[in-house]
Amino acid sequence: MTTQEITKVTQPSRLGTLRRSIVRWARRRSIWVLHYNSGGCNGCDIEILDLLTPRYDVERLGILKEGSPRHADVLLCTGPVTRQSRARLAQIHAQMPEPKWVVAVGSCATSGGVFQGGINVLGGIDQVLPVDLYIPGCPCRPEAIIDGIVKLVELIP
Amino acid sequence: MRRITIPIGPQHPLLKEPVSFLLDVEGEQVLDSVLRLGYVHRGIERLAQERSYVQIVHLVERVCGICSHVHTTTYCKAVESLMGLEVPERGVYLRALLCELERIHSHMLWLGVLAMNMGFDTVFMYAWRDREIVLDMMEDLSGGRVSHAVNVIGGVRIDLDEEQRKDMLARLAQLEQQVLRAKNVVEHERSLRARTEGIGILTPEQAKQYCVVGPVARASGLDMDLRRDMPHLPYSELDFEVITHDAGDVWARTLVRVLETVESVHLCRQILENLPDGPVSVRAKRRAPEGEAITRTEAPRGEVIYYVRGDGSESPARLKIRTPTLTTLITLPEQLRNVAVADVSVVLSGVDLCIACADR
Amino acid sequence: MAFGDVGAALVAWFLYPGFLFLFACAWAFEWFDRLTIARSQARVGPPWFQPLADLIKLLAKEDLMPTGTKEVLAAGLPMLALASSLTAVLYVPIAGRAALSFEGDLIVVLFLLSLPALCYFLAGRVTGGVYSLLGGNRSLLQYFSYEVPFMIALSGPAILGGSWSIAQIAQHQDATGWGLLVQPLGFLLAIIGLIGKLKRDPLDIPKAKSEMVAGSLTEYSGRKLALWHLAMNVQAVVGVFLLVNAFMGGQSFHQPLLNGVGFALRSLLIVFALSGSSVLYARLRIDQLANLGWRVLAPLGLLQILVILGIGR
Amino acid sequence: MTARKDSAIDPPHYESGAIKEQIVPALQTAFPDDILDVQTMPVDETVTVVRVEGVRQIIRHLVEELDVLHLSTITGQEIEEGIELLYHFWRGSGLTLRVVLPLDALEVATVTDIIPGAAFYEREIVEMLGVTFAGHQDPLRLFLPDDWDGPPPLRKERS
Repeated sequence: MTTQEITKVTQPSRLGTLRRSIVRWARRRSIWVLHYNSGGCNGCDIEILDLLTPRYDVERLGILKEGSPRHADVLLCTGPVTRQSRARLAQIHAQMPEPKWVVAVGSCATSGGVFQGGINVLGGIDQVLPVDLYIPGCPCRPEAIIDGIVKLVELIP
Repeated sequence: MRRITIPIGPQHPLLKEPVSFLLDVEGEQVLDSVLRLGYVHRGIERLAQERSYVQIVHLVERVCGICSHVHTTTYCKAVESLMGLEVPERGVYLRALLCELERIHSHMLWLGVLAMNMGFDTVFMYAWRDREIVLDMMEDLSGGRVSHAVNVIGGVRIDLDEEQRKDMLARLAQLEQQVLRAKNVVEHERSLRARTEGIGILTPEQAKQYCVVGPVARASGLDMDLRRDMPHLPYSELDFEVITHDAGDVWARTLVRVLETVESVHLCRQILENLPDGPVSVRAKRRAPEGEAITRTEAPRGEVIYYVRGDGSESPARLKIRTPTLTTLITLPEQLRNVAVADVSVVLSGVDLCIACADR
Repeated sequence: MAFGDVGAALVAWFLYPGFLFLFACAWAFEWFDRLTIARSQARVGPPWFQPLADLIKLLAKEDLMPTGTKEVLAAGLPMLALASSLTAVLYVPIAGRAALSFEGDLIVVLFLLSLPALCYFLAGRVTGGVYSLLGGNRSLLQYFSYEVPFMIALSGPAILGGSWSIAQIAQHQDATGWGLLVQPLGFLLAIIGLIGKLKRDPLDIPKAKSEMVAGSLTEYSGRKLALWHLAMNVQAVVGVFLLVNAFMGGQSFHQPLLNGVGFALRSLLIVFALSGSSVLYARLRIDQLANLGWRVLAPLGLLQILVILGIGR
Repeated sequence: MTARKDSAIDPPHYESGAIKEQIVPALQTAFPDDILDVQTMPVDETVTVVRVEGVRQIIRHLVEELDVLHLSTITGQEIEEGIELLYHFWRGSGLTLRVVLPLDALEVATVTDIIPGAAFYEREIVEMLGVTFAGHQDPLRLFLPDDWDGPPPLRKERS
């Protein structure tokens, strides 16, 4: 069932809407995250790892950090895409099953940040992938990442 | 037995940053490994040639997110010696204070990542929870949890009033308690020791041959620490010990780093207690004279070197950064030779890889 | 078969000891397990509906497979794993009453419980991929080091109870008190064997996140992954019920409600033991586990058997 | 083995004055014609300018006889006369060997067999400045991306 199938509303039978609302509830309550650093300075990465620790503890929001792209819903990318990690970024995005979202974490991922204009730097995740949500900050605070993911939850169809 | 190559690829739960190891494995033993960097190469040295001295302070702070303050300290020292500036004593003390706080934060972060890669999530959770105390202290001091933007050419832009100093000392006592608890766990926890002892061995001769620096070298018996070997303020006035161990395996590195954290807590206390008063920075000109300068500092992972060559204009003709992780990356094929595949994650996290540092 | 029997069989299959009851138990056990681990790591832990949300989300996700994998086989394996756990539950008495019972059903349940390990290995082979292959090999390597102590540990109560049917063993303990008190060592070995069988934390070598990414399940996604998670959870539930009956005896009260509550408490106690061990220890290496299994656990199991024979009812 | 706090395999730590008083004069007596000049650089660094042909022998001498083992790094930069290489050593204080390669003959002998730690630094200079190190076993690409076809990035654009 890809996103198109789900959002294709044939005729809103009560069973269909009930099923869709349950699926939407489940998708909003269980977000499995895959983190990939496409060349950043690992400031945002340690803040992403910080989300799992007792002070911020995103497991209470149903967010788990997954190892394999096949298991992930949201791709958290940091870093201005360097030319070497561009192909790998696109490949990971392709390996993730639908429905999937891309979140650009940090100023580097949003616009290349302080490395803008570098010869080996593409400048931002949106040069390679369609980005659903930008989280600014260099490095962005864990609270900002949580706020970003919560806002992403409202975007889920 | 069939020989297969296992990619610990750019994207792997074990690695926080993209780097590619190709392990040549036969059965359960790793025979050889090929390293490919370049995934985080942003060309910082070339970018620096197009920016002015003041702009480079922000660029250099983003070489590595974990030890950002050490990079700006070394860079500013190089430019100050190029311009012939003399940083006031209070500024030097505050710089050293943040360097030590960053060492504590980096070592506790590393302890957590090592435990997580060993499947010991509890130590990861507790180590990172205690690390929040250090992050709060750095945030109160400089406004930033991870990158602090404290250094300017000519000194420091923050200052510490009496009440803040008292509060820092109180938090330091609380932090010391947690660090001692972590030390206790590391020294007495059997399953952690069983997974790290005798693995990833680097003999002292190999360490000397590969010019290794930092905790990895100290754990292999090389007694080198720039804070003591290159006497400069404030370390020449503080007393601290350089911890070495001669087993050279991941267990020795764990001990060295944990005991170093305890030393750093004592250092912070001494810095805070006899903090000289006076100005914190000196006004710097925009242009640097012709000439070159090279400075070295002891970062959490070892010796960081900055070489700056000025040509009289507002931006340097050449900026060379040598980070310590490069020296430990060269030794990895040695350490990984005939290690079990299950131990690869312990060896890789034992060397405290900071790929953003290595790639620049 | 009279209409009544078919109805009763359907109810037994779908409702009581069958699907719905087991899913509810799997849901409760997974939530309780994740909550205990989180709370012991000074964290808040997931809300009560988390396992259900994860399951429904996975069911609604796209199902990708690497090109060239045989779709039928890749989908069949989790179903086989789930089916074997579900049939195993029929022989395990829940709160004193077992759906089916015959002499020797302990052996059948042990075999059915180790079928998912074989499916896990085959899943690694089918999906290809370096991590899946390695994860699959690891699960077989690990199988031999925990399975023997597990079987020895479970044969203890059988000898004491004088029969190979779990219902009889549970009945027997009704009279003589819990098997746990008589053979604590056997109970400990059974717990370690169950940890190995469920690939839980100290022994989660096949699906170690930092080495094998996700073991054989690396390439699975969507509905097949949901089936796998369900199969593993149901296997955990059946394993826990088996241990409760083997070591913590039959029903000492007579009203069915009190029996049920007693049974639930005892199984939560075992789940607590499982999640507690996953918090306290770092992951073992495969050779360390093999040493532990053969040099320590198996001899201890034999020792326990000798002790029981010594007591000799 | 518990971590010892004081003594170590090495002498406690190198005396800071060693470079200026003993090592540089020893080099000058051993290689009178190869060492062209001795300068100093800020923050306690002694610089000796060396001829291109003499680099390998001097480094071998430094490592084997004078026990200066720690090669911190090799800095490469482009100046008017060509490419300048700075071999930074450390023993108590800094010692730098400065070598200038003319633009038309960008060739210098490798030192990886004497100091294995120099492998990455030489590979970096091969990539960034286009200098070739004679005898270097695997000058594979280390930092630049696989699809990099442009000129070495740290070279100045010369018309």
